This record gives sequence, structure tokens and C-alpha cells, in this order.
Amino acid sequence: MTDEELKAEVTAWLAANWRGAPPRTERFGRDPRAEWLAKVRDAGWAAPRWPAQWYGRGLSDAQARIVENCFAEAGAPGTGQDRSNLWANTALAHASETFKPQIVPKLLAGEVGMCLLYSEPGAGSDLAAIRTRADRVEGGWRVTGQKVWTSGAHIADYGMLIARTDWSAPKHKGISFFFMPMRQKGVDVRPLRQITDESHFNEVFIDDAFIPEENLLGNLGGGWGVLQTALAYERSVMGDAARGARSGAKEAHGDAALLELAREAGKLSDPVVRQDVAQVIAWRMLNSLNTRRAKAELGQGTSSSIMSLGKLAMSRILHEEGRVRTELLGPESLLQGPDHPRAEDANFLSLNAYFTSIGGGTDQIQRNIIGERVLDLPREPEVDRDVAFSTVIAGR
Amino acid sequence: MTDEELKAEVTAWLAANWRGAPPRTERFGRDPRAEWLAKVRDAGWAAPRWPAQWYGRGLSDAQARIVENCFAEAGAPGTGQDRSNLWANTALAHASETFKPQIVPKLLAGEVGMCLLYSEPGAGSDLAAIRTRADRVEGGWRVTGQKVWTSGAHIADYGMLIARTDWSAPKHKGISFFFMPMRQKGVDVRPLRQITDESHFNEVFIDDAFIPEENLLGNLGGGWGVLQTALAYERSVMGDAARGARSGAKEAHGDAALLELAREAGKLSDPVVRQDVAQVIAWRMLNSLNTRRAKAELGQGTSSSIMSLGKLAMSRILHEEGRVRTELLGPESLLQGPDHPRAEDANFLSLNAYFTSIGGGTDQIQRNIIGERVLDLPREPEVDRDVAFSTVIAGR
Amino acid sequence: MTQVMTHEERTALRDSVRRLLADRCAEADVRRLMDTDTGHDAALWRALADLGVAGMLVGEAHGGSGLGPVELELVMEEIGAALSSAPMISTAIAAKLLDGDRARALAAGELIVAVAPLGAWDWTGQSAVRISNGRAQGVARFTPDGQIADLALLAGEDGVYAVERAAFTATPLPVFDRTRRLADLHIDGPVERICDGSRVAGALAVGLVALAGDQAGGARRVLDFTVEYARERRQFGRAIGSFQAIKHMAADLLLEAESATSAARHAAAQLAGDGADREVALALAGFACADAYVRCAKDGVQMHGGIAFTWEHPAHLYLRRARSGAQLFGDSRHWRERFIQALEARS
Amino acid sequence: MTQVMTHEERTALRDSVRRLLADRCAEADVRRLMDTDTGHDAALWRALADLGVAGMLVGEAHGGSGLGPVELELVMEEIGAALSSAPMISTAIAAKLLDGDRARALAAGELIVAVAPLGAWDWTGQSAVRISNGRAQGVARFTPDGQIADLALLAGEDGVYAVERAAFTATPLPVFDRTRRLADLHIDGPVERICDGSRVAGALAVGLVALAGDQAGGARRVLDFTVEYARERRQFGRAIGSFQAIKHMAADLLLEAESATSAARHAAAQLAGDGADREVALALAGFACADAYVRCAKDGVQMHGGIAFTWEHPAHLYLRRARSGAQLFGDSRHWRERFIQALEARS
Repeated sequence: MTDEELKAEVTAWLAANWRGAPPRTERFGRDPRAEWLAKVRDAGWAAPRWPAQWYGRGLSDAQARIVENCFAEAGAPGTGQDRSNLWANTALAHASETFKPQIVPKLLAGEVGMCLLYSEPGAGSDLAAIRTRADRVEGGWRVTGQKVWTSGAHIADYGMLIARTDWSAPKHKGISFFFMPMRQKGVDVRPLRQITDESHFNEVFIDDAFIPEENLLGNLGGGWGVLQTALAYERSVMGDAARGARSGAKEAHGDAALLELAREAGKLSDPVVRQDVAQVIAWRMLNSLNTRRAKAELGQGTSSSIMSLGKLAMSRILHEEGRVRTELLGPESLLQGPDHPRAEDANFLSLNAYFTSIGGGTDQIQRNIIGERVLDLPREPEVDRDVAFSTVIAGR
Repeated sequence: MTDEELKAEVTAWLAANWRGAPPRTERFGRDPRAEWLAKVRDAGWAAPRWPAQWYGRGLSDAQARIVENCFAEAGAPGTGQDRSNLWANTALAHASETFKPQIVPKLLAGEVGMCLLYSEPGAGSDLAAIRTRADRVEGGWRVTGQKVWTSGAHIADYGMLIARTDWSAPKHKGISFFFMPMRQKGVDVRPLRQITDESHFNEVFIDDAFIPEENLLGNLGGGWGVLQTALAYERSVMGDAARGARSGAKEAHGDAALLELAREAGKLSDPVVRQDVAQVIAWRMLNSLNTRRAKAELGQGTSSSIMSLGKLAMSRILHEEGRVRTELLGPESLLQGPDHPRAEDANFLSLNAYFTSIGGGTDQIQRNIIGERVLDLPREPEVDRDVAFSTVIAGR
Repeated sequence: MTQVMTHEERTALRDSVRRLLADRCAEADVRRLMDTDTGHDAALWRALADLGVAGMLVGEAHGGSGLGPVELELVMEEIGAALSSAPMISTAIAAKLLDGDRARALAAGELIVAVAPLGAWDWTGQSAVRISNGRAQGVARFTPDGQIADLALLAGEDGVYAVERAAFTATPLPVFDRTRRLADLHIDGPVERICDGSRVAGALAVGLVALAGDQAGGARRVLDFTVEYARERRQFGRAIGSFQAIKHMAADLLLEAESATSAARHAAAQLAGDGADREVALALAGFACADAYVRCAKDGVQMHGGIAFTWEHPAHLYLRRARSGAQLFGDSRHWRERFIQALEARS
Repeated sequence: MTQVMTHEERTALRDSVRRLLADRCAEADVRRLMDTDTGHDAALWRALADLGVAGMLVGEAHGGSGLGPVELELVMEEIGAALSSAPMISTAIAAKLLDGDRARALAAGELIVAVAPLGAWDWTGQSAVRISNGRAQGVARFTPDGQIADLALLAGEDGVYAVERAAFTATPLPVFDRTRRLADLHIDGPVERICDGSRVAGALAVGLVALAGDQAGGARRVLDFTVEYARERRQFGRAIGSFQAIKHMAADLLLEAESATSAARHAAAQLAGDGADREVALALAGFACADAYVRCAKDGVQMHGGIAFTWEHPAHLYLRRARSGAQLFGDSRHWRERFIQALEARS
């Protein structure tokens, strides 16, 4: 098919079908646009790079982008999930032949709510130190343990879970990866109160919960590898996204907003403020330019080292923007609450910046990753890397 | 003796003897004030805290300070060497009973030039990895190796040398500490050109040089311990001293000088400059206050964690002052040389700041030391700590 | 006459405050007060008064201990370390402005006084009170402890005026740092001129030193528990404090916390001795302590990782307090400017 | 007409420059030139001209390749990485101001032209040249490549004037960065008005982009050899790059170096396309590249430790070049101000 033919087909299909859909409000949980998404999926537009067998059309990246552009022009969601749908990509790559046909179509249509069950109180930066156990039983596994920093667990149907299935293997080698059904006795979800006084995350207490045989992804004991692809995926998405103010509209115009705040505060003529505001906006702009260049270089087949820098860059931007907003507001920043939205924003940003600098791997871990994977600097000696995990924990 | 009696005695002695002396120009090499210093030594004032057997008077710290104050009032040098003379203190504590009486009086009188032979090209931060060897021979040792970052080696009579005497011991345990005679065949001193285009340091190539038996300090293989006391001593002196501009006079008035430069440059009314200048001066002042408080707390018998912070603090001060001076000068900072003294200062400072942030243990090493010795944070696992040094180097 | 304590007496005072706060102002107490309307623990304040702390700056003639800024600073380090909401800063300032029975009641912990600096002293830039013919009208913004004050003092260049409780309404503000309550005072009523403006600078300097002590103490405490966590918490088979990333942050923070302590104590000593470097020292404390505290609290959260992103962990309480202190009485930008002005005046 | 190269052509151009510089502008060559009076390598400049680099911005009609800022920036990354003193920036600016035979000579590498921006363009704040009745008199300060210039261009708002060699004396300045020579031009003699002032802004923008490329290339190179050293150098039985202190500095520097590259290339693209964000992009490159280079060079020295404190080690040559670039055409403070002005104009 030529590019023109493709474009014509998508445009025609959209003209025939797209009538608008309710907006998506949450990243997690069931998608209110499910009906529309199912239509997109069935038409083969949800993941056009995927093979036809899996609802795709086997398009090249270039042609898939044509589809995406058509959808974007129409304001219609649902395509490009072969790039953006973490759950579906993971399932497609690693789910068992029994489970894959059950779950993939639902994921593409947003019909099932999902959450991540990775971190534990004792395994944050050192994710491979998880102690949640999955023990083999008739027809599947029984799971017991505790997970933290889970988003949307209270409305999820499945959790992508890592649990230890082999305690005699070294820490990275005894882990398996599952789609665990969340709606069962034995899975207890409690909200986690954040420093911002919000609760976007949960703790999940798992007590003898059951996972059917076919819900294992990848090989038994091969969970660390599955996890790595899922994490790399998440990181590349994360650097891109600004995570500052509460309102999505504000995020989109981050630069103008800071300038505007300085003007409102009557401080835009202050030379010190001008330097500070300029620097924050510059960092934000540089991060966008880096990301854009990285994508272009990937497009040209050049390897790009920039992709992994986005999250680290964003962390500096957010913390510094919190500082500058506070500087701009002066005494007003002492306040909070709905009557003081500018103060609320400055304070929220100052605290929520840790979501980026700690969440999904701290800045420190991120620098390790960049140093080792991008700059090829040697790893630190890891004392517990090659030791049976049961021996590691016995030694504490 | 009462404080008053002591004060009277010192004052009288100074009145009878002090007629001025040539100023000291270099930290290393023979002291031009040797004649006067010998007189101070013989009168018991050079190291008044030391026992009478070693030219001292066994005074308390409080009384010794009375002596120091009297000398300071008269403008006479030479006392307080029990606090300030690295060489004499090291020799008194560790030299052999044969060598000590030969060397200590000369050191107190500044009659012998000294230098430090610690670092090697392959052993900078990791000083215990030295490969200079001292092999046992009839009547002493034969030494071969290379040392760097030596000040005053070209005019020194002795070098305080660490060399490896046992290759089968772990790295820290096979090192011995010597006073090596410098004026002999086999010791070749070459100037080292610094990034500032000065040469205050030497490389020392040692080829089968001889050290007499009695010049060993401490025990054979116990050199690391001797070194630690000498280094701790150096560090506490170093944090105190500002190491910025070339001229001593300028150093003494560091704060006023930066303010003055801003005024000269016509930028003292610039709000951004004012913030920057204020911050540098503040850091300098805080460092002085920290040092003063540390000394006071030591006086009160409280343990003080502050002493070791001085060098790290000074490193930040110097680098930032280099930046601010450059900012103040603008295009003028592009220049160097005697016709552009302000530019020369700014550029010199910007480069020479590394003397503090690298020399005598990099900032990074210094942070390790503070973290481990002051804050009691655990050491990193050291892969080569308990291995025979010969095995360590064979493994490279 | 200011009393001068020996080193041992100071240590004893400090220890007694520390013990009291450890007992009565533990984290659970702080959190309980955060959820109350006034944020005030009357019983603890009485206990502090019994220790002589409320009246420490009140002269002995009025039932106080007649101590000076040096001892105040030391006590404030404890107050700050414990995140206590006790109205110490207000009380210390008031002690320098009140005499007679009011001073006596202040020392006894029976009178809580909020101080509103006006005119050139108005760090909020938003207060506006008109005083004439024995009456005052207007608003004094962001006044510490206003919500529990029995008396308000309007401190301007032309004099200090006392406003009785009946003549003002205190509107508690929805503060981000719930351990330090602020209120807008809406004043409309008679005032009493109690002294002329010449005492204001000295009194507010005492407040600045008190705040600096609070900041130094807070910085040190958040560093201490962060370092302790770094010693205990294990990841990758090692204590996280053995990793340079954490260890080096801790070393840098130690420099910050020690510098804050030096700055606060130096300002106290200069103020006590009326030293030549008084203005320089006060301005230095005005920003160095605030900056150090913010940095220690900020990096303290980062060093903890995820656990400190929870409401239940105390690290963010210190960050909130650090942020509020960094605004109170003028921000760091303001005090750096004052600092360089003082240097210019000296040179 | 600006020629547009394909990605492959650009890569080929870049590689050919890189190979030439690797061969003829190695560290030893740089050091040799540092010790000469002019700092200029005439043979290398001819070789660069033969590659088409000297005339890359000169139109094809005048013997150049008619390329644009995007290709210039790419070449400048190589020039900067190699610390080459080739008069590329001056030549690039001049290419946008000259026509006819002079442009032809410029493209052939036979005419070296120094450009002195005057009036509002005078980044030195110290130049003072009076032009009237076809004569100019005065001094143009800190002029790059002035010491080897055959022709000087005075670029002011009211026009561009050519000054022949006989009408000016170039006093070479004792520069801290000996890889970038500057001279004061003492001008006294006839001038020729060659175009009006409207071309100046565009020409100087080309110079800024060229400098940004130089900085991005230098930042990347110093980072590269620092990382390489960190992989090889062993202390405590490990490569120093395995320690977090070093590894994390390297990661932060990678962000700086990549950001510099993005900023320089974005400014080039905006200038080439005359994009809407042109002023914003130019100003951003004006400080982001300078700051990134200074930081990479500074931390690069620190990461090397003692070895980089020696004259013989190349790290300080990059630091010197970073420092000189950070002043040339205005410092970061200036460009941040210009940046926010451009943002204000846009909003």
C-alpha cells in the first residue's frame, strides 16, 4: 500500500466512525473509552506495527506514523499502542500462548484495569531483593508478600507482579513475572498517603493469593529479564512527561506559566528573578530538544544516548522550578489550600518533584544506569550478586 | 610558675634577644631565620608543650598559648612549633632513639630542608597502592621508585618517604616510613609544570638510593600508621588556610577584596552580582566561624566534627570565587599576564582552586573521610584490602 | 542586666529542654498538634515556662532569668529539632519589648504575645495598620502565634503599641507548615504605646537569632536521622550509607548543618556582646541558616528514597518547617542583600 | 540560495573534517601553535579551504559551497573538539557580509577577515570607533583572529565597513586561552562601506551558532576522554569510573554535553529555516553551550585528579577554551537576559 492509499483509508475510516469519546481521566483502571478502543482495535489501527494475527497490520514505523498523524488530526485516541501501551506490549512479548489471546485484545481496548506490583518496603532501589514469594501449587502459584508504590491497585483487574519462585538461586535469577488477578481474597489494597497529602498509590498486602498457571510471563525464574524490558519502556516514557503542576493544561505551557507567575508577582523586572526564571525554562526547553533529537536519531538508525537522560533532567527541572516559584511568591508560599492556588502549586511542586527524583528509580540509581549502560563505565562490585538469595537474607 | 611569671619571663627574654629576622619566603627548604630559630629553641620556647628533654618546657596548652601570644605581640616567629611543625612533630613521635636527637633540634631551627615523598603516578587517592620499593641491605635500605607532587624537593635535605618493604603483606601493611636523605646520587628531582604554568612541585625519580638504618620512623611495616598521623595533621592545617590569590596580603582580606573588585568593576550595584558576592563572602566567613568553633569545642573537651570540613568548604569557596571574579571582569578575564593583574588573579584562582579540591586528597576522598570517620557511615567493600599486594598487582 | 551562664550551666539548660521535648514533643505529639485548630500545646508551654524558658529573656526583676541571645539560641536549637510549635520566637521578641506585669505574665507562660513588625520592619510587605489618636486599624499579616495571642504588639519605627485581645481578630491562616502557625490580625480598637521605636531593632534581632537557632537545630536533626537511616537501610547487600552517592551527600550536608550552627551561634554572641560585626552576623544568620536547613531537609528526603515520600515519615515535616522558616522575617535573597550592605558599611 | 545537505552528506563532511583535524591538529599541534606568536596554522587553514570548509557559507557563485548554519555547526563541533585555532568563526561571519572577489578570496582561504561588532553589537563594551567621511578611527577590542587578519570589517547598525590591512594595527592580546587569539585593532584610515546594517544581525547570529558548535564539540570531547580515563584508571583495586562519585559526575556531564549539542543544533536549524523561535533558540545556545562546556571542562579536571593539574595534560586546555568561549560575544548572564526578552516578546 502506498502512503497515500493508507492515509486515504485511515481518513475514510475515521470519518465513518469517529464521533468523539469521553476523555480518559486516570492512567490506571478501566478505560472509559473502551467501546471506541475496541472499534479501533478491530479495525487494525490500535497497534498498526503489530502483525495481523494480533490485531495489527504489520506496517513499517514510517507508515504507522501516518496512521498516528491521521488520528491526531481527528483528535481520536487509540492508535499507536504498539509504542505506548506498556501492558499490551509486555503481554504480547512474554505472555503464554494460552493467556495471550485472552488478555491482549482486552488490553488494547482498555477493558481491564492494570497495576504494577514491583517495589517492596525492603526492595526499592534494589528491586532484585524482593521477598514476595510465589510457591508452586496445583494449577498455578500461591503468592504471599507486600508491595508498595502501586498506582491504581484498587481499581485493577490484574497486577504485573514480580515474585520469588526460587530461593536457592542468586537474587536476579529466582524471580518470575506474572499477571496476578487482583479481584480475589488474599489481595488487600490500602491507600498510601503521600507527602503531598494525596493518595495516588497503594500498598498491596498479598496473603496466599492464587495465580493460574498460564499467567506466568516469560520463563519460570526469568522474571528479571521481562521486568527489564518493561522498566526500560516505562523510563523512556517518563522522561518525556512533565510532572509538575496538578493541571494538565498548565503542564503543556510550563514555560509561559512560570513567566506569567513572575509577571503576576510583579517580579519580572527583577534581574535576579529573570536569571532564575530563564534558567528553569531553558532546562525545560533543552530537555525537550534532547528528546526530540533522540527520537530523530533513533529514526535515522543512529544509536542515541540521550533517551535515558530525560528523567534525570526532569528531576532537576522540577526541584528548581519549585524553588523559583517559592522565591516568586515570597510569604504567600507559606500558605496552602484551594484559596491560595499559586501557593498550592509552588508547595505541591516542591514536594511532588520527589515523585520524579525518587519514583521509578532514584536520581542516584538513574545516574548509575546512565554511567554504566550509556557511558560504559564499570559496575560496582556487588557483594550479593552471585549468592543464593536464601544465603543473602540469612546473613542479615 | 604562674601565668604572670611566665609572661614576664617570655617578655623579658624577647626584649633581650629579638631584633627582627629576615622573613620566610618559602614553606619548604632551609629557613633563612635559622639563627634566630636556634636561639628560640635553645631557650625552650620553640615547642613549650614538649618535655624539657626535647627542648620544651612541659607547659600546659593554656600556658603555651601565653608564650605564643607574647611572641605574636613582639612579631617574633619560632614558637608554637609543637602545634605547627609537621616535620618536628612527626620525628619526635616516631623517629628512632638514634636519629631523633640528630634531627629534632635541626628541624626546630629550620636548619634542614624537608619534603614529602608520598604520592606516585599510580597511587594518588589510593596512597596505599604505592610501588616504590625499599629493600633491606647492609646498614639500611635501598630505594627505587617514582614520587610526584613533591614540594621543595629540589632544596630539601630529607624527604619523608613511604615505600613498600613487604610485598607479601596486604597493601596497607607492607609500607614503611623513612626520612630519606635527598642529597645523594640516585635521587633525581625534576620540576612539574602545573596547569597554572607555575612549578611549585617536583617529580622525584629514585634509583637505588640509600637510607641508613636509623632513618626508619615507627616500625618496619608500620608506615601507614605513621603516615595517618602526619596526614591528619596536614589536613587540619589546610582547611584553615585560604589558598586563593597569589599575594599573602590579599588572602588575609579575602572578603573585602571581592567586594572591592565588584566596586572597581562598576558592578556593585548589580543585584545579581550582589547576591553572588555575598554568597562567596558568606561561605568564607562560615568556614572561619566553623574553624573557630571547632577549636573552642576542642578546648572544652567536646569532640568536634567540624575540623575535617574545612578543606572541603575551602574547595567550594575557591571554585566559586573564581567564577564570580570572572563574572565581574567580563571580557577582561580573557587576558593574563602582569599587565592584567585582575584577570591574572581570576584565572589563576579558577585553576589553582584544584590545588585544594584535588591536592591532599580530592574532594571526593574528603567526603569519604567525613562520611566514614565523622558520620560513622560504613566503608565501601574494598576488594584489594586484605590481599597480598603482590597478588593485587599481578591481577592487573 | 543580662546574666551570663557558664558552659556547664548552658549545657544543663539545653539538656533539660531536650529531655522535656523528647518526652512531650515526640513525633506523635507534633502530628497531633498539626491536626488541631491552634497547633498549640498549652500544657507543654506551661512546662517550658516552669523550666524558665518562657521567661529566659525577661529580667530577673520581672520574674525571668535575665538570660541573653546565646542561651536563647541554644534552647531554640532544641525547639527546632523537635519541631515544637511552642510560641518561643514571639515570646523572646516580646520579652525585649515588655516591662512590668506584662513581662511577669509573659515569663510565667500566662501571657502569649504576638508581635507584628510594621513599616520598614514589615517582612511580609502586606501589612497595613494605621495608628492615630490611641487607636489602630488595619491588618497585620502572617503573624506568628497570632491565633493564640492574648496580646498583640505593633512594632514600628515610631513606637511599640500594645493591642488587647478585644481589639483584634486573629484569622488563622491555612499554612503549609502546620508546626508553625500564622494568623492575620485584623485590628480595630484602642492601643497603648508601651515604648518608643528604638527597642524594636534589638527585639527583632532576638527573633532572628531565635529563628536561626530553630533552623540550625532542625537541620542537624534531619541530618542525624537521615544518616542513621543510611547506616541501617540495606540495598544491594550493603548499607546505603556505604554508597558514595549517599555518603557524599551526607558529608556535604554536615558542612551545611555545622555552618548553620556556627552562623546562629555567632549571631547570638554578637548580639549578646553588641559586637562590631553585629549587623553582618545577623544578616549572615538570616540566610545561611535558612538555606542550610532547606538543603538538609530536601536532600534528607532524597536520601531516604520512597519511604520519605509518605506522609507518615517525618522527613517532610522538616522540609515544611524549613520552607516556612525560609520566608519568616524575610527570605534569603533579602538577607544576602542586607549582608552585603552591612559589609559595605564596614569597609 | 542555501544548499541543503542530506544526512549522509553532512556525515561525510563531518568525517572528512574530523580526519583532517585528527591528522593535522592533534594535541601536539595545538601545543605547538600555542607557543607561536600568531597561533595560526596557515597550512592547515589551506587544507580546510581545500575541503571547502573556509568557503562553506560563501555562495556557489563566489566559489563557495553555499551551505548554511546546520553544516557550519557540525563542522564547528569538530573544530571545537580538536581545539583548533583555525579562523572559522570569523570566516563564517565574514561570509555573510562579503560579496564578489573578497568572498571568493575568503572561500579560497586566501583572505583572513576579522570582524569587529560595534555599537549595540559590541559585546566587549570597550570598543570605540568613529566612522565619518570614509575614514575610521579608534579601537576595536578583543577581536578574534585580528592578529592574522588581512582585512577587518566594522559591523555596526548603520552599515558594514571594510578596513584594509594598511589602515589598522593589530595588537595581539596576552590571552588566557592560547588556542583562541584575540587582538585589539587600532584603526586609523580609509574605510569602504560594503553593505548596510541589516545584514549584521544575521551574520553575527551565524558567529554565535559557530561558537555554540565549538562549545558543544569541546564539551563532548572533554567528557569523552574523561570517561575513557575513568574506565582505565585504577585506584583501590577498581576502575575509578566504578565509584559513584565519578560515575555520577559523568552522568550529569553527559546531560550537559548532550544539552549543549541540542541547543547548538537547534539554533543552527532555526537560523537556517528562519524559524519562529529563532531569537529564543539563539539566546538559549548563547548560554546553554557556554555553561555546559565550562562545567564539563571543570569537572573533567576534577575527575582526573592530580594528573590533570599538570600543564602536560590536555584537560586544562579545554577549560581555558571553555572560559574564553564563555565571554566571547557576550557572557551567559547576557544571553539569559536576551533569552527571557525573547520569551517575553513571544508570549
